[in-house]
Amino acid sequence: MTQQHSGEVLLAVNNLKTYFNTDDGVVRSVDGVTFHIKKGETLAVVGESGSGKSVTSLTVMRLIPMPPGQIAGGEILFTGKDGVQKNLVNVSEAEMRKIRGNDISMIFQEPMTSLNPVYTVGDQIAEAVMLHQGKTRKEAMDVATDMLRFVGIPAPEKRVHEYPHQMSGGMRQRVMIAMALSCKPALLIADEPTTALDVTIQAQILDLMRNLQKEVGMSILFITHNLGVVAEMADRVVVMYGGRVVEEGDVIEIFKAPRHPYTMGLLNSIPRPSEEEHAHVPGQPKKRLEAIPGNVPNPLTLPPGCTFEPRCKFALPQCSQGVPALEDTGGGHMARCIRWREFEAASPDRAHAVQHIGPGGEVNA
Amino acid sequence: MTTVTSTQTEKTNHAQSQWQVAWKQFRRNRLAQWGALGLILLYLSALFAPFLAQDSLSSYSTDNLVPNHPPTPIHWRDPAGEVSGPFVYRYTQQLNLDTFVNEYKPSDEKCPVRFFAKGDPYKLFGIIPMDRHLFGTENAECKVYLMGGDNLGRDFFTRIMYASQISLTIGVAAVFISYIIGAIMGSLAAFFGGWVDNVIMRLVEVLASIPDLFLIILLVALFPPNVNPLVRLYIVLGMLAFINWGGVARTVRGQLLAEREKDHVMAASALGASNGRVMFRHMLPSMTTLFIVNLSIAIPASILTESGLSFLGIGAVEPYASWGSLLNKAQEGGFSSFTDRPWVLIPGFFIVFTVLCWQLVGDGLRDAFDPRKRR
Amino acid sequence: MTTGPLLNSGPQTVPVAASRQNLLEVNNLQKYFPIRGGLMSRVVANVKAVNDVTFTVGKGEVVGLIGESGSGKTTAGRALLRLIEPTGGQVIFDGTDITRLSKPQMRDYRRQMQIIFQDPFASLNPRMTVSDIIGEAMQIHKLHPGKQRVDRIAELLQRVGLRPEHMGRYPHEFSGGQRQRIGIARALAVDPSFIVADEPVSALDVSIQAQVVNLIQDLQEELGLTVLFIAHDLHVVEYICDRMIVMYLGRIMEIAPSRELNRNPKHPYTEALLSASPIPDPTIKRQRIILEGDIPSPINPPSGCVFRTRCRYAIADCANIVPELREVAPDHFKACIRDDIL
Amino acid sequence: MLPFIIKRILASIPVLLLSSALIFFIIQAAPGDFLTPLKLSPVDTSAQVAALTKQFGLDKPVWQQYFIWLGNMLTGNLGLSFAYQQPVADIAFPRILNSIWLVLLNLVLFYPIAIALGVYGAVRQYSFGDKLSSVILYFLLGFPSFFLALIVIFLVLQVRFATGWDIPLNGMYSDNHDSLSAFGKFWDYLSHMLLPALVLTLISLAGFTRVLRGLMLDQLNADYVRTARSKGLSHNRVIYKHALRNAILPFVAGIGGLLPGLISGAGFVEVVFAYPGITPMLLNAITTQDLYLIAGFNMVTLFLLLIGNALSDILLAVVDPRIKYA
Amino acid sequence: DFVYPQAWSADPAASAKTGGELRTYTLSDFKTLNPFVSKEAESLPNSYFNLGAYLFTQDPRNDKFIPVMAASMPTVSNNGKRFVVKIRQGMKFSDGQAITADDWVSTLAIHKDDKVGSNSYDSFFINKKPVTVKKLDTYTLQFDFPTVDVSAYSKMSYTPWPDHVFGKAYRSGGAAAVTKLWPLNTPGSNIVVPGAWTLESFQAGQRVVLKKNTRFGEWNKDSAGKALPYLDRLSFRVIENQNAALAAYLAGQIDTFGPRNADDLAQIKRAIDGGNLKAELFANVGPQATSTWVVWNWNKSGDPFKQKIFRDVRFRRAMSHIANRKAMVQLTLGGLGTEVYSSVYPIFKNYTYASTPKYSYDLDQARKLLAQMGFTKKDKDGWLVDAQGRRLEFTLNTNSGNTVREQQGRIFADEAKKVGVKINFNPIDFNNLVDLMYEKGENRKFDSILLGFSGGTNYWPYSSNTVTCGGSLHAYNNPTNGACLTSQEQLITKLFNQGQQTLDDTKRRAIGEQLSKAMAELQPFVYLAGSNYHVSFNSRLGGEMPRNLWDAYYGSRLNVLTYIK
Ligand SMILES: Nc1ncnc2c1ncn2[C@@H]1O[C@H](COP(=O)(O)OP(=O)(O)OP(=O)(O)O)[C@@H](O)[C@H]1O
Ligand SMILES: Nc1ncnc2c1ncn2[C@@H]1O[C@H](COP(=O)(O)OP(=O)(O)OP(=O)(O)O)[C@@H](O)[C@H]1O
Ligand SMILES: [Mg+2]
Ligand SMILES: [Mg+2]
Repeated sequence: MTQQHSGEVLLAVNNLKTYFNTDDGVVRSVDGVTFHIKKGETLAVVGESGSGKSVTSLTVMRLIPMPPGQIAGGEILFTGKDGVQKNLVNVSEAEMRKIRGNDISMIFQEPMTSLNPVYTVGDQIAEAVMLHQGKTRKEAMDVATDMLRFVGIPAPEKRVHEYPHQMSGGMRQRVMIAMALSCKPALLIADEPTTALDVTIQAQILDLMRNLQKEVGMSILFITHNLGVVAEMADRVVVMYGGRVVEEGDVIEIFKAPRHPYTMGLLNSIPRPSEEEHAHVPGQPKKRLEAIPGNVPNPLTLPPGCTFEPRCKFALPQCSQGVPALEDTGGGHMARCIRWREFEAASPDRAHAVQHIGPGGEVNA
Repeated sequence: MTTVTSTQTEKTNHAQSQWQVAWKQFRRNRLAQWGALGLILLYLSALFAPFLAQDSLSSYSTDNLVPNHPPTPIHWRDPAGEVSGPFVYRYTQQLNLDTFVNEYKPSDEKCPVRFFAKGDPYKLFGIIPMDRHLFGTENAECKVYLMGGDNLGRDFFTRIMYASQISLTIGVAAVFISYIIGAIMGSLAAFFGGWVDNVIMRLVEVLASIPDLFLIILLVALFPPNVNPLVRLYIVLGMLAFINWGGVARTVRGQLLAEREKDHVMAASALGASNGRVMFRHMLPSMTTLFIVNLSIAIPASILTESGLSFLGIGAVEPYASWGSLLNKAQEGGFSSFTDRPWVLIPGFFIVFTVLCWQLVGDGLRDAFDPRKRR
Repeated sequence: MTTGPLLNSGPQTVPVAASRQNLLEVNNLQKYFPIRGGLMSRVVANVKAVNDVTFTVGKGEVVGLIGESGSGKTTAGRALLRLIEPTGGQVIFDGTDITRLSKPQMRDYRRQMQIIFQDPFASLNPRMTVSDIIGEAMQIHKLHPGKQRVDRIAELLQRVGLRPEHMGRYPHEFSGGQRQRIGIARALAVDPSFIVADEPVSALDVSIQAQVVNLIQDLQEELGLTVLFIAHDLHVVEYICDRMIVMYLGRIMEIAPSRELNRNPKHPYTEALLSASPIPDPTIKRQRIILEGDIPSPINPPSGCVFRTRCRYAIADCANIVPELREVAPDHFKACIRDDIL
Repeated sequence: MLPFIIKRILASIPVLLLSSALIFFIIQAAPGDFLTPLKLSPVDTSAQVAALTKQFGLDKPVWQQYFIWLGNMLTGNLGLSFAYQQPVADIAFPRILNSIWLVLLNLVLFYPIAIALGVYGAVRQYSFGDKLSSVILYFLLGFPSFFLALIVIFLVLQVRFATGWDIPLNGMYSDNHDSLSAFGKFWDYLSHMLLPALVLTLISLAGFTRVLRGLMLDQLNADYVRTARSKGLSHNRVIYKHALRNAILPFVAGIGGLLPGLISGAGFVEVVFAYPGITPMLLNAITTQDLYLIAGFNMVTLFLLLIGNALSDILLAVVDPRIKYA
Repeated sequence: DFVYPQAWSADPAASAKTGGELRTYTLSDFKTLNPFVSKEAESLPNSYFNLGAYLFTQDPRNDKFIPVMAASMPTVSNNGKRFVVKIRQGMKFSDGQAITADDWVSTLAIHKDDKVGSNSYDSFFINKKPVTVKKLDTYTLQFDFPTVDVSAYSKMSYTPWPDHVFGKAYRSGGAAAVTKLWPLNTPGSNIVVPGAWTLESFQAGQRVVLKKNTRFGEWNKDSAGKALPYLDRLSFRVIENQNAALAAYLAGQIDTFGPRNADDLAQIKRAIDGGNLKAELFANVGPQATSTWVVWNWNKSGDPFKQKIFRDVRFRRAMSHIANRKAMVQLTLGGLGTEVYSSVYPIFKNYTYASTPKYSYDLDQARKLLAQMGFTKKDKDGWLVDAQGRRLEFTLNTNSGNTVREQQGRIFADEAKKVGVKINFNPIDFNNLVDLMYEKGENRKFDSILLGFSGGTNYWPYSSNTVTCGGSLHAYNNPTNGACLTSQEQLITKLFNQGQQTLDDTKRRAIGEQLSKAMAELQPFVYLAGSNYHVSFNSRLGGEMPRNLWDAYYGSRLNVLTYIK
């Protein structure tokens, strides 16, 4: 999975803040998010529901409804097809429209509702082609047919004239992908593209995306909360919690040597059938999953310090004092925890070993 | 056992029922609040109509004929410039045979305006006998015509106040009745299904296929001729209700069928709840919001229908009046109602205002109960 | 290799869990949803949501029911509780065929059989407080009258990891995981012996999923509950289930003990399902079996083996023979005519 | 599609019979009949009343009259109007046509305004303009139609006096209509219908606009709108091509109701404007108990309702590809 | 032969211009073109196609019948029951065919066929015996009446319809063939008329244009010898709403308008004064031939107490005393109306007499009369009761939707309250009301009804069905056998029949005086008030009658003498 990338940064998000003014107060959905994507690379963003994954991606697309939304700060530096770097926070709406669908495309979680039910899929694909590439309707329809073929839809000449409701969920997601790729974007943002699909269909789609990326060479910002999918798709991973990036790093680093308690908790709370000790042997007491206690924080009443502090079993009193910095733990691996060094020391590559670090205490290794 | 307890302490001031949430939303809607205020004032004044009005429903003099008396200015200074209590002059009327317009001239006779003046006896709320009115001159020949008079010389303000009792209640009552009928029929259809459903729904279609107004006109003629005008009004009300229940039944049926599929309803049956319990505890309550919102939109519609009936002479008849029937009199007067006695148009603006208020409130309620807005 | 009849109509051999006594026996359960149309709203077709499903659940056992969306899991779960009337077949609960019971008789059985729903938002009446929701069951069955009831509700809340103060609140004030706990408390309120858990964690966040799975597991062990755990994620259920049933298009494909099923799937569908679930380990590389196409319509299921249209091992016979559920290893059943694979 | 429509129409036959019977029996149950006013004539008319009663079949039992009428109906004959002594179809049809023109013009005015306002209200939710337009719409909604019509006539008369412009006040065309050119004729019709159509539009605007606004709000939050935006489409294109098209769908389903609405909808406005539509004729027929005219008209309405429903099914299938007919 | 006298027009015949169009309106759509089918008072065939085509007509100067189509007044024989009429020669239908005796004969035959359902059917039967006509020769007719009849001239003056159209159809296809003729979509060229106007175009519900029948002008001339009518066209807008009609008149779109009340007058006056309308306005030209009244039901065997009261003449006189007619005129008719005390409307000046008693507004008198009946005490609510404590109370119905009647009833009830009579005033549906009143029997349902009649003739303003016992509108006393209850009723019936059979005007007027007195004393109907007749027309019209001839009976102008200035 780890390909050799040119190392050129396509998108750099620095200290991005997106707030929503609601009746009950200001929701800081994205509160100082920083990350970057290189050309041709797949960056996965994981995190719990409400952690700000979608808002981050929508902010990059400048599709946040304003009001109530508001970009409260930060920058989004993007180098488009024309090679000019722009700060997407500042560009005009007209310019942004040229970027959307052309330089950056997006596919969404709900394939069932993300397509307009009253237009044929061909129309919907051709629409963007006509807009961005100045093609005639007929040419654009040909492009649409080609794109459908490209994403593996059988009999595309026929399907191009069909309506979304005539297709299954997996097919619709393929149509979405075809639409997103129709203008050969430099960056594809995929917001949980397989969450609503069955595993067998999910496998089809993930397979498709991987193949397409190889062919087209675009970068992918892949948003999900399924760690299995992350493991399969990503080159690098950004872990978000409570509107902030809590950890960032190479996919293997993140899975093998997490430096943030939330990442560790997440990894522990999912079943790993491949690992012997997890499996249940008849006759013996069943094994248990390790759960992160507590609830996802209410975005209106985020804790003042580390947002994970109330659920963190390693929390120290100082954790609630101030927001910990996102520190580089070496090799581009970043973590937002004041105790990351202890975790690193305790276990160079196994998250599970960290269990013997006492709650709020010293490492008793 | 080791249960995972949620360690996070939630704020406890969040205990809000959906009513409280709705109320909070409603409170935010300025226009709706103005509408609600307007309605409260209207209904209060209707409740106290006999007290607010200076006369009884149909009070005029046949000695001193004052058809279409204009509004009388209330004076505070007598001609000498001295400040006195409020008073009005008595007016005399003359039909100008050149222009055919009634001309009114003030006479010298001053009639002091008193508050809590004695006047025609009435029963407040239909029970408390009283004879005090908010204001009045205690002189039948020399009244305060706040909003002018009608062609018999009856105080128009008084008529409007009494008319408000009919106009404001007939719409509400008709809608309530039609909702009750509709809810019952709709529930029966949804609950029993099969031929019951079929018959009820066909009936609804039949009712819907005949234009409303014609149906009412036809139906009203069916009823016994020699009934008291008030009973007649109730009959009209019943007819109004009768033609409208179809739509309600259809909605209720649809909603109930949808509701039946909901998980929490299924959960109740899984617990072994009886059909009645499922119906009344789990299915019908979910319709309260739908009802509240629809009611607030149906009521103004039926107020308008009533005025349409008055236009056809089917609404309130002498001595009773509704805003619609008063307005119809203005309509019969044609352009003279505009040029010679514009005050007869006032009932029209009461209708407009009431409908406006109801609509604003309806809008506010719809937004307040809108699940999209609840978080 | 079986050369069975063209259509399998006779009763299947009932696969019995080796050593346990059965609490629940489901025989040839069928649920068809009629599609009405035409002038007199005649039945023009049937959605064969559950078709000839036969399995058992032993006392105290946790059985997983897995399959893709639309495979009939929910329908099977509800039909065997008679929340929807089954079209055919038998459900024998504790020795009684409950499909023959009258409605009032059935009401008593409801105490013993409960259900937890997938959607924690829709399954709680938004107009009732938590204590109303949990108390309703006791009210219906006249359990714990008077003051005791409040105590019992508080106890239940604590048991599922909520606090008694939550009693007066409304569902919308809780997070998804908490609501699911309320749903569990409601099911427990009548002291059932059998619970159908219909995808209770699918709608929850990853970090919360584990909490709820653990909770159900604890309750099951402590109270000796028998559970039919419906899920679509193989990995999650493996933890909690003793045995698993794999469904596809209204039919059972395979039944086996969890570990056995995971390691040693005998049915091509199970094999594909397993290989399709991504493994959260970036270092592991696997050869994926990617199923072509989509799950067919249950109105017109393929003839013979319903899976044959997507099966890479399909042979001509698959279109003619409805495969029986056969025991291919101890306690391991599969519905596939080919023994030469896997 | 065609079999589906035929089935629908067949299924409506019971409704057709029931509602005609309902109308028939209600009229019959009410006191008086077509000849009642004749009885009031100071000249002795009893012999004539008796003769006419017989001639019109008013002496037969109600159910017999109904079946006679129904029998005629089946042969496509709506019966004779008592008052006109002419086939109901012949006299009602031109009036219905007039009403249809009026309501059509109303719709031509109504939809653009209502859609524009509805979309505006949704896009600029809670803005000052949104609030102002809703207050104005509700204000207009509150006017009983006959009242607003009279106000409009009065105002136009004043304008006429003040400016001398020949603004039509009533009727459907001018006296010199026949001598006009084709375009002149068209304009003549239009100018006569404009005011009543406008009154109709004003009073009915609120309902549709507010509902459309709500539906638009739903659609604007829909996922596919987000998709459309993410393709880089312009604001207007997203709103009018994508969102509006979906928001309008529920109304397409209601278009069937428009047809009978077309012929019975203009109501009191026709009366006050002395417009030769069907309402004045029908009100007249009801007061004079012109039985066959009323029942016949009702049948026409019903037929139109049926055709309308079938039509909206077809239309809905055209605009909403999700609809399929078994 | 008849020539339209100069005296019928205020303008000299020489000044009249030929041509132009008179634009007028109709409040209710014309419903038919067939003269035998039409049921309305005003219809195209019976008001316009036949205009000027009758044997005799009344001269507005003296109310006398004069020959029009007749060559001269008839020869009367058989004690006034036989009339031999010579008709003019040279008269033609619009299709050019001569009008001859055959046309009268076949027309009457059709009218008298009950299967046709002609509106004139009744007028050709007197006491169920038919009026007959015989053709003596092509230009001579002989009418035979079963009895002497005051309206003989009027009855003979029916319009002859072309025998070659209607007669032919009748002979071949009977009544059905006749009623099928001339449906609304008949083209004007197929209409054959004897009168001044024929059809040009017909747009149902919108506009009707009539054009001059040029053949009519061949036998109808003005005093200067010019062919009539002067106008080329007569157009009607159908404006089924009074306010809309007024608006059209004010806007100058129509030439004539019948103002109903002070409101209409004020609007017209305002428009004239404001220079927006050039029109003439004459208010209060005279009373209309109409009045409202209250009637009590004498046949209430189910409620002997009420029956006794209603049958008591003192009660009815008392009721007349409480009728505040002045207030009714002022308040309900806007001051422009006439108080009415008798069944003869004030417009029929020849039949109103000083000797007829009036029971005018006088509450004291009413109290006195009621006291005589035993109503001396009042109960705790202030209502009059008799010695047994029975309340003087009854219901008064009128038709709802008629504001004038509703308010007159209100005033009536409110005045009654002042003397302690409780009237439950209750407006009800019109059809219900008529059914109540029309009912025959010993125990009829209603107590009292407020309604109005209109119409009548100026040579004998009584009609048998209201005046004579057994008449269908003898609403106060209508038992099953139709017998009179009191001697006064018998007297009234007798006087009516006498008058009805008296051809001599002076003698008839004398009988009328007795009849009027008898009726007034009995007060079976208590008459209230009637509106006044106003005239307004656009100044471009000429040819109206001299001002002194105007009244609600004859109107203000003759259609054929009207011209555009
Ligand atoms: N229009 C909005 N108004 C107010 N708050 C919003 C709005 N959109 C998003 N939010 C808030 O922003 C926060 C982040 O939401 P976001 O959708 O980015 O979460 P996510 O990480 O994508 O979650 P999921 O996995 O459920 O998609 C949430 O708390 C949400 O309530
Ligand atoms: N009430 C119903 N009427 C008609 N068809 C139904 C009904 N309920 C379910 N079905 C159909 O029955 C089939 C099985 O549905 P079911 O809900 O049992 O599947 P499931 O396995 O629970 O899927 P999921 O994972 O999506 O919950 C589906 O094709 C579904 O469309
Ligand atoms: Mg998201
Ligand atoms: Mg399911």
